[in-house]
Amino acid sequence: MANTLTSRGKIADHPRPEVNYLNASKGIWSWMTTVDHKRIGVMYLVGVLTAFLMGGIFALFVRLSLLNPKHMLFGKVLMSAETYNRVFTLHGVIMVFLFIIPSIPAALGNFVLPLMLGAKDVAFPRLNLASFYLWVIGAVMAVCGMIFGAIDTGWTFYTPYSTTTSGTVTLMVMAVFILGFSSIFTGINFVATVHKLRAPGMGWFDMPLFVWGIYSTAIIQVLATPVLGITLCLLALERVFSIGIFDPKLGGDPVLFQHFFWFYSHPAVYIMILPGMAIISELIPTFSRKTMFGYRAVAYSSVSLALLSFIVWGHHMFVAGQSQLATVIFSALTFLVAIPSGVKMFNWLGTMYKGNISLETPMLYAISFLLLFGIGGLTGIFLGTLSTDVHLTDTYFVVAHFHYVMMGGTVIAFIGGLHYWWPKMTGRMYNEKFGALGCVLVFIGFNMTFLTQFFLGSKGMPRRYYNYLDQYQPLHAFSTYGSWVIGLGMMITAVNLLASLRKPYDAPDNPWGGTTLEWKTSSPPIEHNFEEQPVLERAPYDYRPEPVAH
Amino acid sequence: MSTSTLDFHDPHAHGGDAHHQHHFATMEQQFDTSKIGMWLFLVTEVLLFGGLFVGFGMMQARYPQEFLEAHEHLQRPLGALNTVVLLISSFTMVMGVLSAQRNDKKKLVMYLILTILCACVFLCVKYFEYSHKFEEHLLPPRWYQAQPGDTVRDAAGNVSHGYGTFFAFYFMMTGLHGFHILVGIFLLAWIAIRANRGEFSSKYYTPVDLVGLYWHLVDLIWIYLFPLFYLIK
Amino acid sequence: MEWLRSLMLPPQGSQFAGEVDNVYMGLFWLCGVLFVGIAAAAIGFAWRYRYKPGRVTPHQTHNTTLEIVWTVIPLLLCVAIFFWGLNGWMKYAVAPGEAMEIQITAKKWLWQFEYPDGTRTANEIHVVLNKPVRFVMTSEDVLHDFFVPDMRVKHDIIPGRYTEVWFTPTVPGTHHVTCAEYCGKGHSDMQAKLVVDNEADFQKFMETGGTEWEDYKMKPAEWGRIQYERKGCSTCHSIDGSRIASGGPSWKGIWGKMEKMNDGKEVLVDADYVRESMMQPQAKIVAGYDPIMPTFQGLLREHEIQGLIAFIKSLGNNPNGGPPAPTVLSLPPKPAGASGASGTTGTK
Amino acid sequence: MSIQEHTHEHGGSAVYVRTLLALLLLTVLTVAASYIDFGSGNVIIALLIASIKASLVALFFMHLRYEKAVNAVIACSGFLFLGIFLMFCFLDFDTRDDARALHPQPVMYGPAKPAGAAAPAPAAEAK
Ligand code: HEA
Ligand code: HEA
Ligand code: HEC
Ligand code: CUA
Ligand SMILES: [Cu+2]
Repeated sequence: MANTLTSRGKIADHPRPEVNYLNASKGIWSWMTTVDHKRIGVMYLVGVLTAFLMGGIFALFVRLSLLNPKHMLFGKVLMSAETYNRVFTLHGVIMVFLFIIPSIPAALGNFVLPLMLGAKDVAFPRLNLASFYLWVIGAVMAVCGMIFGAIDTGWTFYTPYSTTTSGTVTLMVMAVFILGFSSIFTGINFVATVHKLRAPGMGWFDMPLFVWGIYSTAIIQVLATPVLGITLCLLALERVFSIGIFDPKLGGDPVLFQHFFWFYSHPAVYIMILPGMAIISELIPTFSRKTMFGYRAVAYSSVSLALLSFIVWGHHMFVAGQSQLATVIFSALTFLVAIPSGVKMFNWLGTMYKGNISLETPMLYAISFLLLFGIGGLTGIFLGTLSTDVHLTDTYFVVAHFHYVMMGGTVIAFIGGLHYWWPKMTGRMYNEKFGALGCVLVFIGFNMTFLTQFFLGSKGMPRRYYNYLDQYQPLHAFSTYGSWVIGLGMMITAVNLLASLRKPYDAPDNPWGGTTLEWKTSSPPIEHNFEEQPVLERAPYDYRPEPVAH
Repeated sequence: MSTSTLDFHDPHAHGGDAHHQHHFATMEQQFDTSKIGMWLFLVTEVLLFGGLFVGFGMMQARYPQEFLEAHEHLQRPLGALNTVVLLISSFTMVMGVLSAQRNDKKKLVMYLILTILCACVFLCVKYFEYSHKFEEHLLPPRWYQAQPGDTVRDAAGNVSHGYGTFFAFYFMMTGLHGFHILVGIFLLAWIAIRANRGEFSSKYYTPVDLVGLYWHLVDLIWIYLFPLFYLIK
Repeated sequence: MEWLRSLMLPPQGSQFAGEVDNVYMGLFWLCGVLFVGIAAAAIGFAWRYRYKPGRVTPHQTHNTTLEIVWTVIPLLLCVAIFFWGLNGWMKYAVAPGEAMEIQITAKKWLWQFEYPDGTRTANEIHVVLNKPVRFVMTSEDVLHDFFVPDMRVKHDIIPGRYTEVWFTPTVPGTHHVTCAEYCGKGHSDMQAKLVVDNEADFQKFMETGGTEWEDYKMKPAEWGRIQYERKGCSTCHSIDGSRIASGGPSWKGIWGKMEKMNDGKEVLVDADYVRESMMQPQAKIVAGYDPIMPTFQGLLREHEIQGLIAFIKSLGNNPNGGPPAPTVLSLPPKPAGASGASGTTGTK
Repeated sequence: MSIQEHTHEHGGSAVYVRTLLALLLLTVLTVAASYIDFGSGNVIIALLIASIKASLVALFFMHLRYEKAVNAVIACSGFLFLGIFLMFCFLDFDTRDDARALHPQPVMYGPAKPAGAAAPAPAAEAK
């Protein structure tokens, strides 16, 4: 294996223990009943990646259908308008609720967070397992919902369409309700863990920034997700019993639904991005071999993003019929979230400045993130600005914006983090060249797919459109070609990672020279994480050659 | 509820230290952690109910007259009775926790049973209230039957949807609350059985404490539901 | 920079467009500069400080001045952007009192417009150049959204409520209206034409329902073909025999046919039946279709109805001829050219 | 209110009894107040009393008064964010104006009116 490790990290500092968390006990049952956060993390990882694959396939179909305005493929109509509506809805629902919200916290966070804190496990291991099973139940219900008729409401479930359309809306909504509780349990667990299970000597400002990010995320999960739960309950009741809260025919107010929905779903976009930012805050100092610039500022900005995210939801409703005063206030508040995001951006760049930067796969992802999230975030400003949003809302501009932040931000960070912790999780190194190739292809394909969509949108192409005017065809076609490049890149990445699993353990304990506690244990870690309780001696990201008294 | 059921049950263990989980350094840390977890859970409950309160508020602002007239159909004395019952049950609950802290098994079991009894009384009263509503067709908009006193009508004499909306919220909010009471009864019974087996002591009584917190929250929510539905003009 | 603007934004059709475009382009440049800065730094640092074994990095934990700078400057920028956007939006928010008011009723998947004098059209509106126009909108079923890209206006249409939108058209010609809030199967077919006329053309339109008709040179079937598109029949009925998803039967070849209804009866497709289909579409439902066709009662003028009937007949390929379509369109001043049903299809 | 140091025990039966009495008293008060008409004051009084009662329960029965501060912070944050939710929803609701208010005649599709000026007489249709 030609792995050129450019790190200063000590390779294979001590002999690899025979027994690790993967082989400590055997059999499916030992996995299904495990309360080990590492195993739960791995199971979550398998789950969310499957969901990602499913959502990705739906996305490729969306794009394929839009290849030309007649939806022709080899002389046949690929799908009807109804099918198209179902496909993009399922794409959105799966990507948001099954994949991206649990992705980083529940998969990587579960695995890494207790290790980073020097803890033996999360605060409530059984609750952790329960959260995973809720996710599975939610996923199974969602898949059943797809098989028995699917839904065509869009992932936003806007009333009164969602209360009147046919299809398995109630089932889907209940699936999402359950997924919400899965997310709440993860959140409760992480808040309690961070509060009570830090290693001796680890103060709040000695925590790695990943932990800060996940902690902020957990706050949102706890405070916002219950409102999603009650919203979906009301929606289901409305459908089944016509209680008349959202349905204008029964005296309800459809705009109220949007308040309920976005009160959760705007904070939810920070449930998505904060963990992504958290990963980037690990990758950049590690691969720059330089201490994190502005550590405290980044930590505070995570928390302040979490709190600010609760007061801007109305920016999704500028033209939805909320009052004009509310529109103005929400627009003003929206700009506030740009500040902490910018602070992070600049601090990451500050960390790279004068670093000693090696471009291994995770760092390539980190740099992709900086560029793509930069575009995604800055186009968010176009949408937060009142006069431009009126023109841009509900067009492909919005679609492009949120793919840049979700796919270009969170997913890129997630895959970067996956490569970063892969040696720790599996004990194997993947092939560096193919890793880098996958990253570059995804980057190129992504920009092909979604940069074009900004132009489509600002030109006036509405979203969720099956038919479109001929004038948009070239751009749509180009976007579709891009999606194939993404698919190719993702496939290379997936094969590369999976292929590494066939090798014997070959990863050193600390392949990248990281300074946080997870690198202090073996790869893969032993069942109880550490041989002995680690005590924090140095602050994280301290890359000075010799340890200095703390 | 979940935190308590999931993390502390080992029915065969006796005495404090058997409950100590390996990933906590001390029992103290373990206790504090479960407290934090429970409070976080209670916060999610507050927001879950909170959504309904917001919905109620918005609809009340939309249909002030209808809500005013509709609330006259609720029986204020029954609501007040239930408030008193729940307050007393909160008191017996906290006395139960105190008894656990004082190693007084008998009193603990007694207070838990008293609490359950109060909960049952509450549910009985609710049952009578509900059946009255059903008889009078005081139901969500689709099934609501106009009452003689309803003044907000359109030209054709159809009553406003606001009346039904009031009862939609009435049923959803008291229903969700009633569901919590029901869950509470099961939790209390479970705690009472374990207490009877002598599993709790002044060293280890976390489940009692956590179920207590849950129970007080259920009470706390009713404290708001009562004036909102029964009293407000 | 005009080429750049027109690369990204649709043609400007209203007094808002210039304003919105200025903000858009301003943001484009600002964000462009910020992005280029970020990208240059990220890539530049990665290159300039690329890995060298053994190089020791400086221990810079923070720099308070720098951090304050990059917090405060974006904050100021944001405040400026907010007010810039607010400024343009304030005009959009309040319609002037003297605007002409057009009522919009949106429904799945049709636009219906009503002018102050009671004239109604579907899927086509005419407005007057340089005169403000205000739309008061409501929906009969689910949410829709009135979006005119060229005018840079958009607003949701909400059942049970009335929302409004206004603009002053500044460019004559045809503009595109499109539904921008997801409303189901036909969401992307929910299109309309917005024609900006000068005063005289608008008057003619109001009097006759369309300028094409004005010189009475057109054959009824040709006229019917125009109505077919303008009134929105084309969203549901094809004329080439294909079935439009979520729509109605194709009109090709139905004239003179015995059509099977969903109650098992058979009905002859003749002028009466077609007329009934437009006025009371729910009276007889063709077998295999949903009763979703909206009524056009009050939406069609008599000569428009007759044009449509003639057009449907012109599509009939029943060799035995079927019942004849009306041959004479009766209009107040009877012009010479408008007679004789023709078998030719209208010109596109 | 003696706080024993050695165990987790707080409060004590005397405190709890007093709390219960206060709660019952407040219940009587709020019911009584509801029979008197204070105009819009009724709402405020009822919610004020409810909030006092809720605080009593939280502080004494739920031991927040004696607990570590973090639990109180958590508890308060729940109500704080609920407050934010409520506040913005009301902000929207109270300041919305419906275009209908400006245009009191809603348009519905009714029976056909004679169309514009060019309305023709019904044509004779040959069958
Ligand atoms: C990961 C998810 C994520 C993230 C992080 C964001 C981040 C942001 N979003 Fe996005 N957004 C979505 C996911 C996300 N969004 C989704 C899914 C939708 C559509 C939902 C739907 O309708 O289906 C949406 C829609 C959406 C809308 C509604 C559009 C519409 O429908 O009309 C708006 C409007 O304000 C908006 C704004 C913003 C802003 C201001 C940010 C900010 O947080 C961005 C902040 C970052 C930066 C600004 C860049 C870095 C900062 C600097 C370099 C500093 C200097 C900058 C300045 C001085 C400006 N978003
Ligand atoms: C996390 C969120 C997420 C992600 C990642 C994506 C990814 C993609 N999305 Fe999606 N999208 C949404 C969330 C997301 N989307 C949402 C919320 C909507 C709105 C829905 C609505 O309107 O209701 C939407 C809507 C949406 C539309 C608009 C539909 C419309 O309005 O009509 C389009 C159109 O192009 C699109 C395309 C794509 C494409 C091509 C990708 C590609 O990037 C996908 C690439 C992925 C793959 C090809 C899968 C490959 C995976 C593997 C091979 C396994 C990987 C395994 C390992 C790495 C080990 N999406
Ligand atoms: C929203 C969709 C929709 C629109 C718009 C629409 N129709 Fe229809 N139409 C239908 C459907 C569905 C049917 C079949 C069911 C029925 O008979 O009502 C139908 C049936 C008909 C028929 C009977 C066809 C037959 O095969 O017997 C005629 C004639 C007709 N429409 C005329 C029109 C005209 C003229 C217009 C425009 C002015 C129009 N329709 C617009 C949906 C539509
Ligand atoms: Cu109407 Cu979309
Ligand atoms: Cu948002």
